[in-house]
Amino acid sequence: MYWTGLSPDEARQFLANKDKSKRDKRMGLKEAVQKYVKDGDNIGIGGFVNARQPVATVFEIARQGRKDLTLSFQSAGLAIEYLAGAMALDDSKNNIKRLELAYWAHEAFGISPLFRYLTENNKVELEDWSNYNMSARFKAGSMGLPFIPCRSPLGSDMLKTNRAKIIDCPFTERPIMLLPASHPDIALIHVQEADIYGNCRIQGPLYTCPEISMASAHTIVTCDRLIEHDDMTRYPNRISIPFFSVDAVIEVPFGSYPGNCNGIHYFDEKHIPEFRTACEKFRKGDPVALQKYYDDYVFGVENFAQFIDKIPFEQLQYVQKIEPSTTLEAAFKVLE
Amino acid sequence: MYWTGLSPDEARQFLANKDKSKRDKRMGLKEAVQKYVKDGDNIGIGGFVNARQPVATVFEIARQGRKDLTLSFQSAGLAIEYLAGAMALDDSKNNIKRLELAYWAHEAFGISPLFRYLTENNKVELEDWSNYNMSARFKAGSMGLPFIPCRSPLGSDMLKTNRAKIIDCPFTERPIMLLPASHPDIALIHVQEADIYGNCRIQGPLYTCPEISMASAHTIVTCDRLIEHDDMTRYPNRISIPFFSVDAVIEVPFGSYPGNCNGIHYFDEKHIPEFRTACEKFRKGDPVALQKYYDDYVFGVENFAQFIDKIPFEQLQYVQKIEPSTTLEAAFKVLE
Amino acid sequence: MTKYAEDFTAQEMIVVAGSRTLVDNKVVFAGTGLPMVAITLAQLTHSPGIIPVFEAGAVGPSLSRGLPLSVGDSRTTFRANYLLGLNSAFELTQRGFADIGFIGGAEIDPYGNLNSTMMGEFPENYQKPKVRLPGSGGASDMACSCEQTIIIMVHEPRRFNKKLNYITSPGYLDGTPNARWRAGLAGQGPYRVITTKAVLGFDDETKRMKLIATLPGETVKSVQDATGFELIIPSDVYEFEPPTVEEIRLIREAIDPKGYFVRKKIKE
Amino acid sequence: MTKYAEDFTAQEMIVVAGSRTLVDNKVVFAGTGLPMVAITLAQLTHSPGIIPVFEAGAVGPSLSRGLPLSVGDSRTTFRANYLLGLNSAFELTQRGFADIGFIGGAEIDPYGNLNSTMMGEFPENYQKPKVRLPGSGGASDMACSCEQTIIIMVHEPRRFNKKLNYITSPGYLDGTPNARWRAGLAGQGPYRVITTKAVLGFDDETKRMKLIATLPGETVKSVQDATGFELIIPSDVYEFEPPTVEEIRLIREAIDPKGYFVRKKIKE
Repeated sequence: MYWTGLSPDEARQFLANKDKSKRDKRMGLKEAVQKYVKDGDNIGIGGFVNARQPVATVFEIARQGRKDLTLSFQSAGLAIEYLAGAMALDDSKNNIKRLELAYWAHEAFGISPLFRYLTENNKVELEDWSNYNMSARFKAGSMGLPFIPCRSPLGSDMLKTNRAKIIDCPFTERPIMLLPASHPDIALIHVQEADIYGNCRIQGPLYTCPEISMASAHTIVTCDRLIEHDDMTRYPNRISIPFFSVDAVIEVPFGSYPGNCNGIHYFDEKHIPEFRTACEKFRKGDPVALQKYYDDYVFGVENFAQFIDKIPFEQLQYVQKIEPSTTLEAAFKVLE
Repeated sequence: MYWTGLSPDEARQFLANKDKSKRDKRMGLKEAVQKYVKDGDNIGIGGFVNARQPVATVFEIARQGRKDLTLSFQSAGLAIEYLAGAMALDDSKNNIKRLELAYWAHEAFGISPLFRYLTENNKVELEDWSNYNMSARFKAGSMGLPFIPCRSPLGSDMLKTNRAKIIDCPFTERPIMLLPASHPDIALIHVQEADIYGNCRIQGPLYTCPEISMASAHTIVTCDRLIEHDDMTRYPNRISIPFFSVDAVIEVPFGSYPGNCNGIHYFDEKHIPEFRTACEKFRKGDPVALQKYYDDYVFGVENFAQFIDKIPFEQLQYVQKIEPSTTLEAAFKVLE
Repeated sequence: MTKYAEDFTAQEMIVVAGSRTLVDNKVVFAGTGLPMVAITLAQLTHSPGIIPVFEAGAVGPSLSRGLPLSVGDSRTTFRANYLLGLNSAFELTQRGFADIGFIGGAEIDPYGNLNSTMMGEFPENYQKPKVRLPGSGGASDMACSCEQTIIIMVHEPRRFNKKLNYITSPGYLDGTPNARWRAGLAGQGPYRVITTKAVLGFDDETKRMKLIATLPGETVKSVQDATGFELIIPSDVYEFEPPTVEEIRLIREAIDPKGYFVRKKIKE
Repeated sequence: MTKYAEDFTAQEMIVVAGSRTLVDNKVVFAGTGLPMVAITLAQLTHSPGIIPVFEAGAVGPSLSRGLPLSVGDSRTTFRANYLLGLNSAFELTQRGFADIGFIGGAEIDPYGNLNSTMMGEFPENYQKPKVRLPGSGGASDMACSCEQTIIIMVHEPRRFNKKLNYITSPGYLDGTPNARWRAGLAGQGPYRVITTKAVLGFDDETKRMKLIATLPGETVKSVQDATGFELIIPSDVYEFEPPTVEEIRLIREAIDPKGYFVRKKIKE
């Protein structure tokens, strides 16, 4: 058995030695990525398909450049498409070595052009799992277990290439899968609200964000809003990730744009196809649109706010206006 | 391997055939106990030690009488002490056959006299586990898994008498415990707020209530307040147990009294010792006080409200006044 | 008298057939795309009590805020009756709370096994597939652990194959008796396959795909011709009742007015 | 100059010693009773940044609403930084988030193994014990999976035994090299034993209990006499600094004024 990221015993050892104190963890996103994302890392990607994905953090990684990455996720879309785009344009600066995944596409917005590009040209190593498998692997990691049992997808071809094992249950004598835990080196999570210590309040589906964070050696949290600690702990039952699982907290409004962020904004149904079309052109042999997209929005800006600046105001207003979920109640901002 | 309650395959089959529709599940507590609690059942006990325990439901069971029960819980106090008291007074009417447990006592209020009475006289069959073990066994049940791995308490004598198995982890090659799932026949849960369909909003520690409910074949929920369904679904992230896991919903104010119910009332530090002292006298050979307690409060009343009626108003006011947790926000009552 | 629609697309027909296959008050775990549309149509017509479950975490939401573009988006969460995450959704399914799983696939075999992973030789070309598909997502989990599954497919010969390139979502596996049970699976397996040409089921004994009804404009022959393996054709195959005017109106005006899932051209 | 208290009980001394053993900014998983008092005292004196965890689910609450009478009661939840249930508390401990577990026990052996289950012959009389104790609760999980444990005990010969009636909470097991690792355990094991007479630790090599400091009024001999097995007595045993006036005041006036845990008579 080989482990990607940390082995269960390494992950335990790492955490045992870690400072878990409640301290101000605010820093710039640039600094956070410099400090916590290394070449060769296994990166756990938060969010689900194009919702609440860590887009801003991926933009920063693409700007800084990281190599030999393993990406671990259940279903992802934009965040990894953006990393794949950076790799497609210059794989000496950014490159993904390996994928542990269940799904890479964009649902209503179509399949992923760059996933096809990377795989059909054998540019990444693949390990396929189901959504539940990847979620449960992070969960096993977050629980401090080396593996977790699972009933699906027994009978599928996934088991022929991934690291799951089938045993006879010692209690029922029926076959059952054991999934090895996943302990990424770094978790990238975007949430609606966090406090300066790293406590996160997620609204809407949690996806697998708490498990990914608690399974990983480090976690970078970006949030749409930094809120007062007192406001956070007024509702302890609503805290989704506890502070001691988080290393860096960065307030990045619209940090999962152009995806959906529950209670903040819906998908940008104009911008996503714009990006996806550029990716599709690249797959078909024409890199110009993709290069221009990155020059305009990723490499040509210093930070995510400058990218958001380039989106027409009306378009930003619109995605907020059509957001169907309960709008977050106003919260006090942390004073600088 | 033998199973108490349902085996994993039986539990799956039972649930597959069950009506999961969203329907009004209000009924009387008497009717609910008649319908769902049978002789020979394995009963999953909600709450933790003396907090949010299903006291009202246990009173009703004691009045109706049930035999050959298996009780499954992590740490419990009042609810099972009340059942044990009914058994101590007349074991032809109520009796507990078996305990799968981690702890039975009352923390600051002292040890359990009747647990000592039952065990030291060999009146119940014992299976000891840790708190995490019992919680994880319910969790395995709620997840539809036949077992769940666990790292504790490896090395303890508990493993010599309970049904856990130790295997070498097929990934790390280190020893690990496998805990068999628990699927009680019936879960008894008390919560602060529920709606008529059975959705529950728990404030404060969830203990293992969601897992016990979802692992069990049936669930009886008592709640301090029945609230409007619209009020419940306004905050979907706060729903702790979904309606389709619940069979009966009964509004029983003070349903976990004299224990603590987060946000509603604290412990009654007068009434608990009164009951416990009667139990201790019984253990030492004098059944008079215990018989009187039951005649006054359990057998001598028709329902839980009549028991609460016998507690001085000031005492009830006091336990509400000293409750330290955030008071629940006012919610609309369901119209009759 | 029921008024039937005179003009409808193959995708619309699929949605109508999918909707009519659903039964009221059941818990239906919804895959992305057409299943979401079919569930909404069923709720708006014959089965208001259907309880949708979405893998990203939402259980029993009201789908009144517009058609979700993703099974994890905000439109799946309005007035949900439970809302945690992927683990909770799949755990409750593994436990047995999901009566029906409603999924799609790119390729299917006679035993209802599905491929949504890759085209090309497996395992030889797994790391460099001819065509790489998005991957399992939650479909394989639903196919394994929902009590029954309903599959929605485009009906073309190259998608109905004797042998799949890759088994992503287990159906009846090799069709031998109790194959699913012996594999360790919990759910019963595929109940219906709804395609652009037919409604299909599975033979109780052999677990092979059988024709149940032909969709409007199709015949037993046209269905068999579009299928890359031999179907069981029972004597009681019937013609499926065409979509009603109201069903088509609901799809076009109320459920998917922008045509995100329904009017999309069927992809090659 | 520090003013020392002139009058204090053995239980108060235990609490003070327990408090002083804690280090600031650590995550401390608190068992019921004296550990809760000691943590609060540490927070009010030298270590305001201690992060308490309670097994019923509360992580990092403020303990300003009164001494909890139970590790699951409302007083453990005020302004908590995470609040789910038992599984989550033990999972994060198993993962490695809990630096210290702070537990009690009824009986201890030279290797720091604890019994809180039963007195009598095991396994012969397991189903009819001489004395039945409350059971493990979460103590055995804490002893296994917290990175280190601190044990609080009443110091009496019958509680310090060569061989336990029953091992509930593993310490260093049989004391052989890497016994815990070989058993599959994650945490390092017992760090200190705080008793009514002494502060004890464990020899790095043999894992046997050693005396570190005698509490006020005790001597090496009085501690050894109250111990049912031979202690390792290093040359650097020292006298523990007595409780200060302020520590005793805090315990009596601020933390446990009703004497729920601290002034209780030590039970026979």
